[in-house]
Amino acid sequence: MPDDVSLPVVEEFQPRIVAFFCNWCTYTASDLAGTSRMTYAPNTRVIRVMCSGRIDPQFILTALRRGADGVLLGGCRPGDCHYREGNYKCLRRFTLLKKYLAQMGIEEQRVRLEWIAASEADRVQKVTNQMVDQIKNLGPLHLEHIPHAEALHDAPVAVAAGGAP
Amino acid sequence: MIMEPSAPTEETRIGVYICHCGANIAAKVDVETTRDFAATLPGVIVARDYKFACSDPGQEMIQQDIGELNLNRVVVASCSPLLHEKTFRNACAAAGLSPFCFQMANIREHVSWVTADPELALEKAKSLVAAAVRRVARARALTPKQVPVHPDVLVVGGGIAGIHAALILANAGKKVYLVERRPTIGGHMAQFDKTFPTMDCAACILTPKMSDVKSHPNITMWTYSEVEEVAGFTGNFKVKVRRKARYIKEDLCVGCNDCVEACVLKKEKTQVPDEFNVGLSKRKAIYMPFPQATPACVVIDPKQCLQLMKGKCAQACVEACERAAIDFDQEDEILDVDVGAIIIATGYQPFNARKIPEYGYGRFDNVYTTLEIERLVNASGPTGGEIILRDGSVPKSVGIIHCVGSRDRRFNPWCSNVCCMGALKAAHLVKERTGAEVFNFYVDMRTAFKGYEEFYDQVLAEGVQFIRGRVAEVTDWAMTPAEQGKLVIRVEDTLIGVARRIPVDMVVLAVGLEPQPDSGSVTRTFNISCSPEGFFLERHPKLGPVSTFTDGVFLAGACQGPKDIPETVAQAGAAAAEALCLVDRGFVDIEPNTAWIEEEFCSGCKTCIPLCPFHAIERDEEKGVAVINEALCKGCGTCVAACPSGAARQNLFTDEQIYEEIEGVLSYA
Amino acid sequence: MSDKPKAGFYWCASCGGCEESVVDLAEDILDVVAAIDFVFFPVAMDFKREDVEAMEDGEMTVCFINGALRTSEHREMARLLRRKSRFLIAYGSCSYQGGIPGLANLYPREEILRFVYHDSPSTENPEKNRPQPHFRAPEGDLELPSFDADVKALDQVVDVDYYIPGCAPPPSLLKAAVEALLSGELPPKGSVIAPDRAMCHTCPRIGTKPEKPMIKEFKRPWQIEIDPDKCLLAQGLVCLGAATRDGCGHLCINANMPCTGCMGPVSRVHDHGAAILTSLASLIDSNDPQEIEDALDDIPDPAGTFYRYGLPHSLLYAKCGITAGNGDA
Amino acid sequence: MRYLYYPGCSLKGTGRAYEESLLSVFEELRFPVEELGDWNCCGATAYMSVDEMKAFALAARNLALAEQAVQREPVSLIAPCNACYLVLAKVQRSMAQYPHIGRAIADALVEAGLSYHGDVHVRHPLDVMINDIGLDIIAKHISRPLTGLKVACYYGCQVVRPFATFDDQYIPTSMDQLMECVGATPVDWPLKTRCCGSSLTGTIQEAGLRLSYIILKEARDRGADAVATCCPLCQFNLECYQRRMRRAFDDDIDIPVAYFPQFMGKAMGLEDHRLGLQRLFVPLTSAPALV
Repeated sequence: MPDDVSLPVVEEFQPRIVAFFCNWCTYTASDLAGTSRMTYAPNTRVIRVMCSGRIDPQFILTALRRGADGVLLGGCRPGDCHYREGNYKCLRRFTLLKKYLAQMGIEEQRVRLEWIAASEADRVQKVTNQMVDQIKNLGPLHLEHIPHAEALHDAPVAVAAGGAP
Repeated sequence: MIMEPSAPTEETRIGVYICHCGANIAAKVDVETTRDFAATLPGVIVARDYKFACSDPGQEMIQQDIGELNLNRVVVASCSPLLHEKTFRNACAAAGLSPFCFQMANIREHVSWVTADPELALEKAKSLVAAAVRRVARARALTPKQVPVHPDVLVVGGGIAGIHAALILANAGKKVYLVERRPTIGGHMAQFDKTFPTMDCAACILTPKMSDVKSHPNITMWTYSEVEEVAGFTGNFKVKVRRKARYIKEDLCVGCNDCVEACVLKKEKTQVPDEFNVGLSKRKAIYMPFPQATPACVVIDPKQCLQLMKGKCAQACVEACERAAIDFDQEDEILDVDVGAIIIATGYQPFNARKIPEYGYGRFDNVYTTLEIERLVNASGPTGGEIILRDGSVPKSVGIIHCVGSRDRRFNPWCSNVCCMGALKAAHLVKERTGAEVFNFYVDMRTAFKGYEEFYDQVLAEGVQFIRGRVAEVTDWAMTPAEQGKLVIRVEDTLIGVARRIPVDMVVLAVGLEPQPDSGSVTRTFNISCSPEGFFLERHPKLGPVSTFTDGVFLAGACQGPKDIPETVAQAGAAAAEALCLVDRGFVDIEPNTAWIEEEFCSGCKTCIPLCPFHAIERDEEKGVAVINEALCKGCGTCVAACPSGAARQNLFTDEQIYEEIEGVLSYA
Repeated sequence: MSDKPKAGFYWCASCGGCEESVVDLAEDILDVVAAIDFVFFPVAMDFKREDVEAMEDGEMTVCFINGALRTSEHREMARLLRRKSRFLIAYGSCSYQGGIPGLANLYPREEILRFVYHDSPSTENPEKNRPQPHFRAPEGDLELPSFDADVKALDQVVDVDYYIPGCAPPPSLLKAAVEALLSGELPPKGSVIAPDRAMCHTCPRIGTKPEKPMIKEFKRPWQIEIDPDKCLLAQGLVCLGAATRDGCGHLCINANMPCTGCMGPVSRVHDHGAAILTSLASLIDSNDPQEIEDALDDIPDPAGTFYRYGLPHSLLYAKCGITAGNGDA
Repeated sequence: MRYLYYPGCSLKGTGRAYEESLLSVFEELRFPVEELGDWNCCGATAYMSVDEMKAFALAARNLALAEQAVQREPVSLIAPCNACYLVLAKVQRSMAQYPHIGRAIADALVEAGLSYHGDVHVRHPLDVMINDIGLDIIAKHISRPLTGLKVACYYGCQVVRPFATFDDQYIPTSMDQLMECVGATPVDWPLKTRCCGSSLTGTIQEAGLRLSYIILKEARDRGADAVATCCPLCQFNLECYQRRMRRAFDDDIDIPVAYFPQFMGKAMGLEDHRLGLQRLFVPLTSAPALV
């Protein structure tokens, strides 16, 4: 074997995280993180909703299906919701969704709900970095591929039932 | 099924503008590449980058394109929508494009300012732009809801901030409700004797304003009252105010104080510390907070009054009152008022020096706070204006300690802004009144602003000594006979680099400013935010210093952060102006992000009805479907997220728009 | 051979209930038979695959396929029938969304086979034999269909024209479909042949659903004496009527049983289970994290409860990693 | 809750009287404490300044032993010596607060076939007396109250700094409460937690001596008949150098300095030898009230 074999350069896995932040607290907090020039991991993509109560579980599942490695939900602290109780409704849905995701073999670190008040820029930084680290450790999310009619036309016949050695 | 990226319809013509924001964005994000990338996105007719998109030429550029290239959608990738969305929406509107066919991508706060690696910053910026482009393609023209604004204004807090704001508004012809928790307006300023740097007497400049408030036809002053509840929204707040029972018919009392004289609690041990004199004197159960109290109306302390506590008392006060103003049966009353704007001016509380035991406050008789000194110096104060020790003797040496509770990680990290000048004022007054030797122990002297440094020079010239170093402790442990019976200040003099022991007769602690203890519940009542330490959060540290994140609610004075009087008054003026321009305009545009029901899809399952925090949803029993009352809807979208039929929809945040955004941030490349 | 339109009716991973539903047409079935010729109907008539292969492409006007797809045979037949018929209709929950068999997407194939052929209590298989796709017997080679790594809905294998939901589909919908085909008044391709509203809308009990249907705790049908007139959700039962397509004729409700969602979601919903999940969870009558957890303890199996009839058609499709190590697509 | 007792080296040497009196008092109070088996030196503050991690590991071994000794049921490890108390408490905290330290020490312990899960509660006897036994119980055992005895309670620096776990950092009162409880009169003075000079007395003596003197002088000037301590090194510094102080500062300083349990034991009527009183250089009895 020659000595000059150079190993292929492996690019570090950069998780893709979709974040749904409520307009009044968490989105404001992440703006504040900006004005305070707090550097943090560049992996989140924030989608602004007026209230964490607007976050439909279908958004989360869609994000995961469309390639997100994680989803971060951010809302006002309990009792501080701009719309009184939207964050609690988010909590109710999230609590049930977590159970389902666990059943589907999706690690809990991938989908998180955090209460971050408008002033808590440092929490935006902390939570984001922490989540990115955790997901880097988990690696990319591999959902089972959804077969498409066309794609399947001349698909190879499956390995036989008894075929497993 | 998965929502497939829907190709923008034929007529979608999008213009994308990438802002450099000077170097704020351009220095981190490769704006040219971002622009070229944007140009490749479906539906994009033109993509440009520009130094300052928000500048006039920037806006004109966009408007010109809208006209010439007949764009029907616009995306600006710059700062946070919370900062400039309005700006660009207006620009679009001016060019005849619906302001709601505009979308912003936040590539400054969320990208350039928070990302280290330019490569990754570029990726992030691109994905956000792609998302905005996809989203805007689904945007629809909407007509903003305009609602009338109630012309009256509520001012909460009767300190100098509240007083000043109330007077400005009242002079502008607006009706103002001024609500103060204590029995009199005036706040902390009323407790001061002199005001730095000009040393004019606080009362002389404040009391006229106080009586103006009292007599102003446009001002309804409610002291000894608190805001219980605030409902509604900008322009149309519904406020509940609790007027605590003061057991005095305010309209009858003339403040003659005969009742106070008469009160049976004559023995000092039956009396309680006088709030106004910060406990340096005692008061009776019925009392006048201070001579110039406004309203000049006594109040009865229910926790001290025998009649109110035990139900039996000679009621000498009732005897004494010729106008029969005393009413033991008085009860709290709740008043409802409608206002268009609210100014919060709830002030601060001084740091509790007991939290620093090594400074001996509360342990050693002759350790005072700066506020106590103000009362001692004051002619109407407990000592008739004399600075004397508890034993009545005049101090020969006084040590004034700066930064007590401020710039100290154990307590408050912030600089309280006023204490340096406050301590200088104290030094000057002590020197002037007692001729004592005065030492100031400071960490840094902070005497910015007009006339302050000059005042510092003056105090230096008066022979006050300044020792740089944070005091370690105040002790009564004497090492030498000279120290016997004195308070010894142990400090490292950082300028000569030695630890010193300085014996003095009196120690004055320049205590810092803290948020009011109940600022947390205030934020909930008014639906505003506060920083972790409890100061109320302004909308923007530079561009929105008196606005909050709740439209129609403004901030004035130290409740937003430590301030001295000049700064407080300036900010109160600003808050008044902001409130004025809201109520004067007469109407507000309500963001048309309300929810609505697509009837033919609604099954009338009632899921949404209990979820609405504003009771905006009802069921039309005829059609068997839900109906949303647009006027009540605040656009949180909770019902939309809960609807199992996809029949509830939210303007500006439709499922489609959000799915496009998800699609955009994930599969942009 | 008559010139009546030709029709086929085939089953994949199916329980036979769908065939039953055809019989449920009762006397209407005569009109159907009068109007169309069944040229392929393994359950009822003795046609063979060769007969189908012998047909011209598109010779059959319509073919109804029920059952989910899990084997090579299912996929081959689906493709064959797709070729031979002008309209292909996914008939019943399984072929529409994967159905109950679709819940097998929660387990790796190996685990399923091991249980079925070795570990299940009723199995006696000391040699640990398993069916082989190819088997050389003295009489000659035998071929068996292979067993895929996952369960698919029909439209995940071949292009589907229409869907008829239900487990089993109510005869009324079948009748409607046939009539539409005969009359030529066809809905847009890809339509689900059923009302596009949720079942609550016509539910006989909607009147008894409280104005604010908040839920303190969930119940299982066996836990309570079910009031035959009262809204089932209001009784704490997990009734999916609010999130499930109408058209079933309230068979379960009338039998005093909660809706389990066999008709699938309405057209605006991308993930049936999520729609159920969000509507149910939102109604939990508490803001306290622990209380919410507790209330949800009564739903031990969200996947099985919310995706009972449609896991393969959901956004997540299957449990992560079940096909790992399988060559299957 | 089980109570293990960690003597540390001093209480087996110069501080023997502390051990004798403390154990006797516990016994008198029917408060069972067992000595931790196979304990080792805590490393004191000296080792920590040389190699913190090793010092931590050394001390952590004792925590691990304690946990092991009680099979992880709740346990308090009583460390009467202020230095031991501080070191053990510090290790406890550092392991919990800084994962990397926790891991490093865990690895070190494994080498010794031990493991630690952070279940041990490090306690100072003052804390135990006040919060676990309680003044009312103690009061019941007082047969000869020290009426008229003025005591200056000297806590030393380490018991409340940097961690004020059971008492106020600047004005601790637990020992004062105990002295009051046994009938003595604690004097109010400001040097309760001022440094006694610690090991300086052994290195730069004039410096150490001065610091100790300041404390004794102030105690005397405030009218104290005796000084009560809760730390063997403080006691040693304050008591054993009084002759030199007299010379160095030309002051007839002469004041008994005893361990707080010695005062308690006296008030309980225990025999002097059970309290190690014979070991004091300045006999307690020189205090008038105790004659």
